[in-house]
Amino acid sequence: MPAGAAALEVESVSVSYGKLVAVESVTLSVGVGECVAVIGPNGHGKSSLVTAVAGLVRRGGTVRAFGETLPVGSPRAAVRAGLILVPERRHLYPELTTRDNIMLGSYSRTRRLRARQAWEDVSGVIDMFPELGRLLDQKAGTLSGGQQQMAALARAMAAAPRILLLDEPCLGLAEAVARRVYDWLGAMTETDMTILLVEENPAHAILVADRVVRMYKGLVERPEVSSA
Amino acid sequence: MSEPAATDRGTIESSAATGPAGPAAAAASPAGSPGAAAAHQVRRHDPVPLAAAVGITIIGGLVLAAMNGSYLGLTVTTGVGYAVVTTGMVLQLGYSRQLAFSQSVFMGVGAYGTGVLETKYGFNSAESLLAVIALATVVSLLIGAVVTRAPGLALALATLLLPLFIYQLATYSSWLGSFSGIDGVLPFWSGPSYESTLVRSGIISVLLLGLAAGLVLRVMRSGVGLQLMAMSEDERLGESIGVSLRQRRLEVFVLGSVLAAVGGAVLASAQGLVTPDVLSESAEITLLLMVFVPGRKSVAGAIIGAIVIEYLTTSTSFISTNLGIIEGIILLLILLVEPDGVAGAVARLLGRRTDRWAASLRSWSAARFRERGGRGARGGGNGARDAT
Amino acid sequence: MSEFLNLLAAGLTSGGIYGIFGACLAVWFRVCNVLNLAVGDFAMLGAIGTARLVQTDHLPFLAGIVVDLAAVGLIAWLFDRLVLHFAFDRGAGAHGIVGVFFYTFGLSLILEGAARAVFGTDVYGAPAIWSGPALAIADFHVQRAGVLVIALAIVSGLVLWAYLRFTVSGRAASACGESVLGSRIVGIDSALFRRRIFIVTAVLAALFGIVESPITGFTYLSGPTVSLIGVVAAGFAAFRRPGRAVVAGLVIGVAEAMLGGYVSTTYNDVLLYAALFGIIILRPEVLGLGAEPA
Amino acid sequence: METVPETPPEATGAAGIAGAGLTVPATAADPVVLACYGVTKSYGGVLAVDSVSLEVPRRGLFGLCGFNGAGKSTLFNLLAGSVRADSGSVRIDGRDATEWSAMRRARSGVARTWQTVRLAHGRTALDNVAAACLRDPGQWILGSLWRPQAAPARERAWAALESLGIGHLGARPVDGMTLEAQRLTELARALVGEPKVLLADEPASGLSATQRTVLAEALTTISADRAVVVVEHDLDMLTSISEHMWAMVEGRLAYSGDVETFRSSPVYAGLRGIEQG
Repeated sequence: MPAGAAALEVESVSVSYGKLVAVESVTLSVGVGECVAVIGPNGHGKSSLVTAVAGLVRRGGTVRAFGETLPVGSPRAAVRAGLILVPERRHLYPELTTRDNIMLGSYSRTRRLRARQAWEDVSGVIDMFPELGRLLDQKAGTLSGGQQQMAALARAMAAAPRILLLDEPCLGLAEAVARRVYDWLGAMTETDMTILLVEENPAHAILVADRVVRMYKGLVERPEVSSA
Repeated sequence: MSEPAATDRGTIESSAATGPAGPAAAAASPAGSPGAAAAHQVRRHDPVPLAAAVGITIIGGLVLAAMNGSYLGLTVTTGVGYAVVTTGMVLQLGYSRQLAFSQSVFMGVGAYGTGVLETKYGFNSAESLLAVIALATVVSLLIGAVVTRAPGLALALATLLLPLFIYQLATYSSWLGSFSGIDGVLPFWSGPSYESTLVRSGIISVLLLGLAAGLVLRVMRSGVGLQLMAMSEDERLGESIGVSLRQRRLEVFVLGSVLAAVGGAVLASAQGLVTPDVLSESAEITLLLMVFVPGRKSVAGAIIGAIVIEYLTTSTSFISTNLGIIEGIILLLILLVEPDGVAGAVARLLGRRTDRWAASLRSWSAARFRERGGRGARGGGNGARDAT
Repeated sequence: MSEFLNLLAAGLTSGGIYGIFGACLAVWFRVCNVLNLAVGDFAMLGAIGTARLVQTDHLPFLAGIVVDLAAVGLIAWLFDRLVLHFAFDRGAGAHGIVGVFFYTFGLSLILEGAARAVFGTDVYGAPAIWSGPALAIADFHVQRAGVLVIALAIVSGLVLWAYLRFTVSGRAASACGESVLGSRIVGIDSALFRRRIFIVTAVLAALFGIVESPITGFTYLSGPTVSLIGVVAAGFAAFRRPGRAVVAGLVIGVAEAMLGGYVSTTYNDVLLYAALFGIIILRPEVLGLGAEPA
Repeated sequence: METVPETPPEATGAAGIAGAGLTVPATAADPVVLACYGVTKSYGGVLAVDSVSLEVPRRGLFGLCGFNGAGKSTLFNLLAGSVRADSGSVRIDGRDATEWSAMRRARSGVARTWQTVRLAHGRTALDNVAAACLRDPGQWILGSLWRPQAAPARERAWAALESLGIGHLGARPVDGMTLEAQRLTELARALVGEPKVLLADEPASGLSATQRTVLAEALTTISADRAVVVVEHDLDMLTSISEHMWAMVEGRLAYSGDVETFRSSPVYAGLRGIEQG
């Protein structure tokens, strides 16, 4: 689908850990409602790129969401701009219930409310992930990998994002579960949700991405248009 | 975790692609240093522990002889007493990460044990030392059998409570001389004059320290040390590779406690008296600083740290009055700047040099790889069988 | 009967003390998995500081309290900025079980040293907030300060419990302790929670020191003992449940008083430590000590 | 495909738990080395593993697949002993190992790897592997004074690393290594003790396609003289290397048999999500 105005603009962003340069002045832009997949082998800076875009690691360069420049090292600003990361390995709160995990996705909106009100505010996202319905009062730590991934996505949706950053959403998921995640992603791409997807497996990425870029040794290789 | 990949990707992928061609990759790769690995295996006898033991005894003995019974000599001997304790703590807290706060308690067992046995039952210093070691072993086995069942944080808290009531018991009990403690503890080895006694006892103390250091180093560098390394990182991992957590935890606890008791005995005989102070929280605090400031994994650091800190706390009145603030600030600085302590910083500086040394071994070892690496690829275990 | 009632009163008073410090430790541990071993020293600063301001500097009592609490809050803020910030936001320094104990432990050393240098070594007691003779109901006597102690303990325990139980912010605070990254990606500022709650508990502890000091009196060395009492109470409450910590504290206090009254006065707190020791060893999972904090 | 009784062959009269599992026919030539009979484990009311019975012959490569939460990892934990079963029995070499600790099971030849990398940071790959191959793992700590086993252990460790083609990384701290190198190091650590059975939990997760093929080769060679049970979501890889497949669905063993039949089984279709499209 043709990209309208750029929703997410990444300009010469670079990340380095000590001497090691993980991301080397990467520039790419994602149009509103577009889904761009970043592929490439592990350890070539894909994850560093998205975590930097989400403001979790210190970075060089600028990141703009809907034209608004995001300050470096402030995940809160990114969240307020509607930019939500679903990190690799999920990072749920194992000792809290699934309900609380999902509910806290809406923190930036509901921080002042009482827990019950906040839940009523976001409970709608459950419709997207019916299998979570019966697990709401279970501790997130006791969920299986697939269920946790669903919970992580639900938490992200509870934040009412306008830009989704997905880091390896299918890592360690059974194929059919992965397929469900991708069906869901596909549905997302039909909406005006802007998606930046990090995926190690090109075959998966092709399914949903409008555009695929490849990162190698911290650099983005020239974008090639995918068959999708 | 995946980021550092960039550094040695070339190496690993070359080797992975060409499976068994480890040697080629090894010889080719600038970073991979099989030399060091091979060197490890060639050296079947590890000289370091013995060397350390002998070195400490000789140097320490000479230093004390040079001080010839001065007040400084007494301070150093006291420091040596603490050093024996901290050496044990390096194994227990530093290397095995068994965060137990019970050393001051066992220091007390050693000190009070010596005092009671010598003043009330007429033991001589040698007998009382052996008796104290036996006593500490039994007590630490009893306590350890209970506390080492608890996971990390629980163990720390349980042992955090120990000093409290032991201190109370000691101060309440008139048999242990309540607050004034026990006077008239014998020196290890008395001589004609006060000075000579101090020097001779000092030499015995240094000998004990040497033994302690040698023992700890030997254990840390042994196969058991490797097991301790694995379980201190991750206990689930430890048991999955056949480490008996219960056994190792208890052993480490007992070893640390017994060394603490020996240290206590050294203190008692150096000062000639025992006071409840050895049991107080502040004693435990000082011990922890003696270990954490120089670097909690370094035996040498712990020894030097113990002696230096003991010297500082006793020598200058400024430090001894403002001890709290100074200790606190140093502790925080160490924790923030260099968690591995001074030794960690030094090691990092020396690290580069050892790399160069390893590189010089590479070519030689690469040859060694070729003559035996070839069969490696056939079947996981076979290679291992050939190796032995 | 009267003896029993008076023991009960004394027990509830000391129990309130245990409980509140336990609650302070517990709520902060829940947020950042660090034990605040300096909590007792904040109480000490509260008591001694106020006493000095009122008695030697002749400030009005209320002003003295305000100034003192402000100072304590400032110290807490400084410590967070200068130490915790680097350790937990910049990822510098020691972590794991070492971090659990030693940062606040260092702070405690510094505060004691400073207190000794500034206030000397004598015993202080802040003036009583609610002065007057002990309240007597029939032959049941309880000091007014004691009543304040118990009331303050129960109230603050309830407030902390409700905060964690019912508010989004409270859940967010718990989330920080569960997963720092996980909380940051939804816009929860874990550092802010850590700092706020550290300061709040520090001030609360100081206030409690002021209220309590007329009963016991404080020296510059009172801190560690108080902190350990807090650790004990928090220990009975899995280190994460402030409400439970207060309840546990009250129970311990009463049990201790009864032991002291009917069994032996010398070893009653030995018995208390022994009780926690037993629980820690026999049922660590009950205390949520199954695994080390991340 | 024959059913295995819920109770060990010789344990007669024990009440069989409902729902028989399925397994490989163990011949006299290949006696069973590791087996579980009707093991059940539930977490907070959720039945993670539901009376599963299976027998692992002495050599060969066996695939275990299933949805997330089907109970594969829990089953591994039950077999390796890091989790106790609520009911059922585990047997190692025909001996009843139900009550054995993870340590004892490891020492009697059950090795495992985890989904996530578990290595001692700051230490070399060599030391990480060597820790797992002391000739006398239960040595008394002071025994190491006159018999420190480090040197021979490092010899074996180094050979094991060699055999997986990463001997040249032996002297390297594990922290700086690629995920692949770390996984291979863990594999070496699991193998260096000459285990009878290797339980590999998603050994290829996070690896690229080429790296997976390398790992697959390694696993195949390993399974030449021992039993290897692999949990893996990459069904193509798994079916290509395994000679026998187990599939778990909602805590139960839903399929057990050879690979061809598996490819045509409904379970396979379900895992592939074919019915979804």
